[in-house]
Amino acid sequence: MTTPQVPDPATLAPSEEYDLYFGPNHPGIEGNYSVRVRLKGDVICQAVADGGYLHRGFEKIMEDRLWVQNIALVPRICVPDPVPMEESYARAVEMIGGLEVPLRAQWIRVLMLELSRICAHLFTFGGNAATIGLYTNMFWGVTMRDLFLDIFEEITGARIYHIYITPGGVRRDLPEGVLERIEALLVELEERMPQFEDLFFNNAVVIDRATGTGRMSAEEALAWGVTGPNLRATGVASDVRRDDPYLVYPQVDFDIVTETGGDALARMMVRKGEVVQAVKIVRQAIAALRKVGGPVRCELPNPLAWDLPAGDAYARTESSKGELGFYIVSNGGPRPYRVHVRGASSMHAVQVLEKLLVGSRIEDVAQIMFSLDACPPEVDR
Amino acid sequence: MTDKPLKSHVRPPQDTMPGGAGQGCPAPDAQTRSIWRRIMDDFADHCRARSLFVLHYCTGCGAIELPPTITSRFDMERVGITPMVTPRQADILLITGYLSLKTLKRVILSYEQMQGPKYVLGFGSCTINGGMYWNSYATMKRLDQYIPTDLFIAGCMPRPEAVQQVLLKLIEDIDAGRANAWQDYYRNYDFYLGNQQRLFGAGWNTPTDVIGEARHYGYYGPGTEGEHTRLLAEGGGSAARLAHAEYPSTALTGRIKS
Amino acid sequence: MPRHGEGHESAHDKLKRAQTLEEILETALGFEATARDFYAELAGRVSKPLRELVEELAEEEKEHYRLFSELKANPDIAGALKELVERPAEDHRFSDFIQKPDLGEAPDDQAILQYALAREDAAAKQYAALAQSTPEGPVRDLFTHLAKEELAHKAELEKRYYEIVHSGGV
Amino acid sequence: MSIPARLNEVLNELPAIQARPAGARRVRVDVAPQGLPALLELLKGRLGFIHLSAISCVDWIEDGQFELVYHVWSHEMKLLVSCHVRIAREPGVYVSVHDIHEPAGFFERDIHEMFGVHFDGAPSMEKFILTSWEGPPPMRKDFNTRKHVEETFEWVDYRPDWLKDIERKGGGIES
Amino acid sequence: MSDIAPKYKGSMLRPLKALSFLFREPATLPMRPRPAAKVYRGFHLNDWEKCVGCATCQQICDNDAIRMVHIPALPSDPAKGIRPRRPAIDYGRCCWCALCVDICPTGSLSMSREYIHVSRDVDSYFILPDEEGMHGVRYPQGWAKDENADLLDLKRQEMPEEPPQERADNFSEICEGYDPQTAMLEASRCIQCGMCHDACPAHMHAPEYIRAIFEGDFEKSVAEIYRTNPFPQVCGRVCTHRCETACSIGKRGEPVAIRWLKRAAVDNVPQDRTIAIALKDKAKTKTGKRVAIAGAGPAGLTAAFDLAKLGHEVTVYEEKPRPGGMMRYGIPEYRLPYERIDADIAVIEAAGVKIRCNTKLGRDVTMAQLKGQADAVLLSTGLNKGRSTRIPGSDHPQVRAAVDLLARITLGEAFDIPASAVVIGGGNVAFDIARSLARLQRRAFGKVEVTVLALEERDKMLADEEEVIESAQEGVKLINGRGPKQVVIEGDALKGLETVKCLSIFDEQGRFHPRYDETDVMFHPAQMVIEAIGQMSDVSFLGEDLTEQLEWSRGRIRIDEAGRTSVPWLWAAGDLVKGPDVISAIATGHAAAASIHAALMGETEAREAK
Repeated sequence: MTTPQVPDPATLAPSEEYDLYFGPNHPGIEGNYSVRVRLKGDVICQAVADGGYLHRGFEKIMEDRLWVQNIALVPRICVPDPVPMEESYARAVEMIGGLEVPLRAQWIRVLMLELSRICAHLFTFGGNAATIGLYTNMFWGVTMRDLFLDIFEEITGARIYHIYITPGGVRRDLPEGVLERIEALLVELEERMPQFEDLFFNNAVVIDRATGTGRMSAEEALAWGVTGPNLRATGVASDVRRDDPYLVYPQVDFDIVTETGGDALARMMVRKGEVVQAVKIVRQAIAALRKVGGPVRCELPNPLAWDLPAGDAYARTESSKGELGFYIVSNGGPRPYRVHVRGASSMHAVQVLEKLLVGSRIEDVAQIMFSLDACPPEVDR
Repeated sequence: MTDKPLKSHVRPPQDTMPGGAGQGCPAPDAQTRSIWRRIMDDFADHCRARSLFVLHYCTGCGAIELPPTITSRFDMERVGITPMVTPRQADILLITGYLSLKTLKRVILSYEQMQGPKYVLGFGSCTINGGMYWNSYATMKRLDQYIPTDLFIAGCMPRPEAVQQVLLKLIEDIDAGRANAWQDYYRNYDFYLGNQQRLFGAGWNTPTDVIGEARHYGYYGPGTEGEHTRLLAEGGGSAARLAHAEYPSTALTGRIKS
Repeated sequence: MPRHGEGHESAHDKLKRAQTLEEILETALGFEATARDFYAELAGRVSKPLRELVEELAEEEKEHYRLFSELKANPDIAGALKELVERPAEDHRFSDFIQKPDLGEAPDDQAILQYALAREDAAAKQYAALAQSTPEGPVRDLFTHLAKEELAHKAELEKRYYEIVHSGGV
Repeated sequence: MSIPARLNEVLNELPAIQARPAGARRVRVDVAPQGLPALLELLKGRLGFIHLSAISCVDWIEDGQFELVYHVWSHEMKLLVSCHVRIAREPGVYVSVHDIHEPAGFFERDIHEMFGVHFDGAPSMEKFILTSWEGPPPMRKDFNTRKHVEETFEWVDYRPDWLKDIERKGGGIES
Repeated sequence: MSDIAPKYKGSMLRPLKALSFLFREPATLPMRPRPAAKVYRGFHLNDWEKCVGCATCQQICDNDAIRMVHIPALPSDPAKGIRPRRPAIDYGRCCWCALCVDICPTGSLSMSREYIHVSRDVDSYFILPDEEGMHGVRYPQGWAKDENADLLDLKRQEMPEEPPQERADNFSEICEGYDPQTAMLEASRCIQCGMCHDACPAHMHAPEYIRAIFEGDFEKSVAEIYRTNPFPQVCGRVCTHRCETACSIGKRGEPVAIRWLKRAAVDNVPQDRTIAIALKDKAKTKTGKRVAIAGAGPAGLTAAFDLAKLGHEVTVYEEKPRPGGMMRYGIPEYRLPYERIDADIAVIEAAGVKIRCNTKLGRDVTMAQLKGQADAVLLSTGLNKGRSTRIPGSDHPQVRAAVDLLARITLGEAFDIPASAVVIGGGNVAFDIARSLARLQRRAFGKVEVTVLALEERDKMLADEEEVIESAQEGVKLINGRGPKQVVIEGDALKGLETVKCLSIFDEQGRFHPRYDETDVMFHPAQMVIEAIGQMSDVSFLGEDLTEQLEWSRGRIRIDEAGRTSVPWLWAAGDLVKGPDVISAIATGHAAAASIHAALMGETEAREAK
């Protein structure tokens, strides 16, 4: 076997542009994703996203499982924020089947959704700071998030993949004393927020690096299909919980946090505000759950023999990444005929990222991607 | 996967006799090493076990449990384990859960670039027998068919404490000199290459000259070359392999509109 | 061949007079023999479905006969008796308050079984009564043992009766 | 849950349209293939349906058709309109609407990859996710993923000790 | 670097704020695994006592991770729905979603709080969970089934019934049956574990016909039923439903109403369609063989149906005016209306079976004639004579046998209805006659005076539970633990029955060994005493020489497992040889038909037929 000959560089065409593979093995990328950028010096003049590294063919194997069996699959679609996936799937099935979710289960779902939003944002605080080189925030964010995972473990029996929300409600009632422990944790989080601000949000270096990075205007955002915190960072107060309310969100009092900058900093500030709002919602949920009794799941037929009536439904949920949509079609059989998952990041991680990267500098690629909170498994499914 | 090689192929026995038939210096096995060599090896093992670098590559969904394991709550730095960005400097390759075929190619490339001795840990059910995605067309089912795996851990996904335990067990194995699954990649390269070609077609190859390395390290055994490596050679010399490599630099220009 | 049924009254007096163990066993063997011969003769007269049942009854009586004769031949009767007596046995009445029917010419299975049950019960009662009336000692032990044997046999018949009459031979 | 008046006016201007409410803040519109771009234009221009939430594709293999569903949302009217279009499965070609809604670029490429529907004029019909997949478009109903897996992969044949001594005693795994 | 906005210019001392961290609890946990939460989903536990091997966990597992392992040493009891196999779980597939735990009918499967298993050996990931847990360390239980997390529907659909006051004085049917919608709901509860198929003497394809009902295809359901049971109308009402005793859902909830679903299926298919379905596999060609069957009970007619479908010429001889045997003359109409029996028999006659009624074997036709006219003869005359306790006075004319009275009621022959009556016996027959008499009394006298005297205690009664409950609602009195002593007669008038207290019926080994308390005697005044203690067959029609030729065992004709007697051309089936219920009779009918068919077509070596 001869040793590999490397072509003589002199024979290559002269070019002051060169291509760089950013990922898939790169610490700055959240998950397994890559962007091929063409650089002119440090400035990016062309970016092409390349995903598919986390593709498992969810929508195909979901067609091969019973309605109830899919509740084990759906949380795995987006790893940092699994609860909206479970809730959206469950709600789409309920819309087709006409199932009535008891009030207590709805409040438990709101509690889970908001706790999961806090976890996802804490994780993004850490990640975003890491891409700027500020690792302390990563340590704090992930550790604080871990305390919330302990709460999830206590309620649902698993840290990350709860498999807790099922069509018709939730699988078990809350263990006693968990509401008090959540309140204590919220107080601890609120005590930590000032320290986060000192370290990160009011950090001069971060502000300088984040201002103007990956800026997009409100019109561009709306045109590009941006949703969630990224859209609110451009000043558009659009939130699925308010525009297309579901569960008991109409009864929940929270305000939509918006910024005007439209850049990485604004996006982080919106997320910080959303954590504060989420804490407010969780407190309301806890108060409601102390009053509302009753079952946590409506009467479900035997899962091995449950034919959902033919029909389709598009359930939209506000996940921490943006607008999450589950379009489910049933042909009256025991298994879904078609499930289409519209992840928020399928917009943010591909076309939006490619547009934002053009003109920005190579050291900002990771920060822009993390500030968009683009979660690759949502894109590849 | 148009021209698929033979469906099933028997994997040659693991432990080949020291001083095997192949060329190059015989593999240094425990008994014949000099006292001095054995002291140095044990000392090297001891030091290596205390400062393992994990390749920072989130291959699957289990990677979400790595930040807690590495950051302050479960802090694996206490036993000297920290993430490392590049394969060249990494010791451990964590396969955290399922591997889609596209990622499997990158994992094999990264694995071959890592310096021996290197260790592979399989997290969760997906690496053992397919896990949840057993009926998916897009994921590999058994990790130990494509790269040699030191330890598996049960879980879907394993908790940080479980990750701690597998890393501690790995440290123990390294100390005891048992963690040498990586040598198996050289000894039975044909078996691994066969499985890889079965997924990616006979033309699949990587720029690393594994057979040359096997000879260099002295792990060349009867399983290193065989029917699949012959297919590899037939696919043209190293130049062809470079041209046909997975990531031709011209791909980008083709699409850019001037 | 003594007419069936009346043999027992005279047996009571006969046994009363006999003192030694051998004599008692001798008379008991006599009763078993008469029962065995009675059933053997009856087997010939009944229709085939019942013949098997009656032959089994004859077989059981023959078994009894063998048991008692073995006991008789055993030199140390007293010793053997002691441990035989320990085994507990209680007295049970019949499921249908059975009276001893007059078998007549073509008795059916229920009639035969009721006759056999009544006969066993009468024998057991009689031995038990004799055991009460004799002082402590080998004779009393023998009578108790005989009573227990008859009771065990009756329990067996009771089970057969339930199977054939009540559950329709299922 | 009736159809808002303003929407009704717009819908009546277009030929071959059926619309019906489909739940809270949901309206379903069935439209002929050639009428869709016009419908999207009208909805976007007149009623503020600027947000294309998703384009879903359903493979009705028995009817030999693909059903494309365009979910558009209007921030003003707080309403989601799902426009359902049926196109023939062979040759499975349709027109791109990326000029009306920019996000369509991703969805069309995704549907092309997964179902093999070709969108004329789409910014890019290249593979994005399945670059390592040479098989047919996997989401089509005629592609059986289980059969493909059985042919391509082998399963672990577990031989733990407890199984061996159960087999020695005559037991074993039931098929 | 652009100049920093004043607001963010921290003072020199700002870093000192970090000193506050010195006094805070470190977040780092010790390097030991923490105990998991109370509902944690860890490695599986399985309570082998409760587990019955129904494999429902294997069905619900979305990752095909569970394999059933057959273990011969385990208890196996098809009648109670227990199979000697346990689930083994492949931790190379499992996703710990605990759907298997939530659907487990017996609640034996649960999850422990153990979550660490590290190994190089792949085989160690295939485990057979028991109570010890994966590594035998007995971790506490984590996720287990509770009422919220139960995926199974443990309540049965209500069966609409006539209220007591409406049914007390008439023989109209009590159960009104499921309407199609309720039937489909009830059928959806079935988890297809197949325990009922094993428990049923005729091995009916219950899972298949229940699934067909669930899919709304009642005709397919009827087709599945007719594979093994030509009496869906009858069995849908009066079967002893052993399948429901074995039903896995019955372990913790109410079993699936398998019997009533049979009825729902056949009630929703028009009679002509049922006939077409039942005769789908009728042989086109006649075999030219002739079979004579004595007794048109369930066994005889089942055999006739099978043989007719196989192309044989079948004639059934029945002594009573209408076919049906004990189904018609032993079961009152409020349980099984006669037109339902006729519907089933109509299907059988449509297969070409000729039934000759009012021809008693031994009187109108002899065994020799049967043998002459047919290549094979099947005896299925059943047990139609009542047993008497033969207690003193039991030969009085007012001491009647229950089966005779029930037959009279069906035949419509009038008999002097007693103002008060006493029934000896605690089985279904006793309650049938008691409730029939109660209806007749209410119609004749406006009040009910019937007392049932059962040997057994209230909780160990032989009769079905609903019989005992419904009879009490209709005014029938019940006294437990009474053994009959004697019938009290003054002059030639019957005064009543004397009974003694029965202390216990079975001894410790469970053998029948009644013990009485002689002193506790009760007197029950009654004008009639009805004995319902058992039945016997009347085989006098065989004649002397055939009786001698035949082999007998325990007073009944000896048959091989297929129902063939020692006489090559004679078979026997039904209660005559093997009881106790309709479904067993059907099962023996099938066996006999198959054996006859095999013999007639010479598949077995052609033993000298005649």
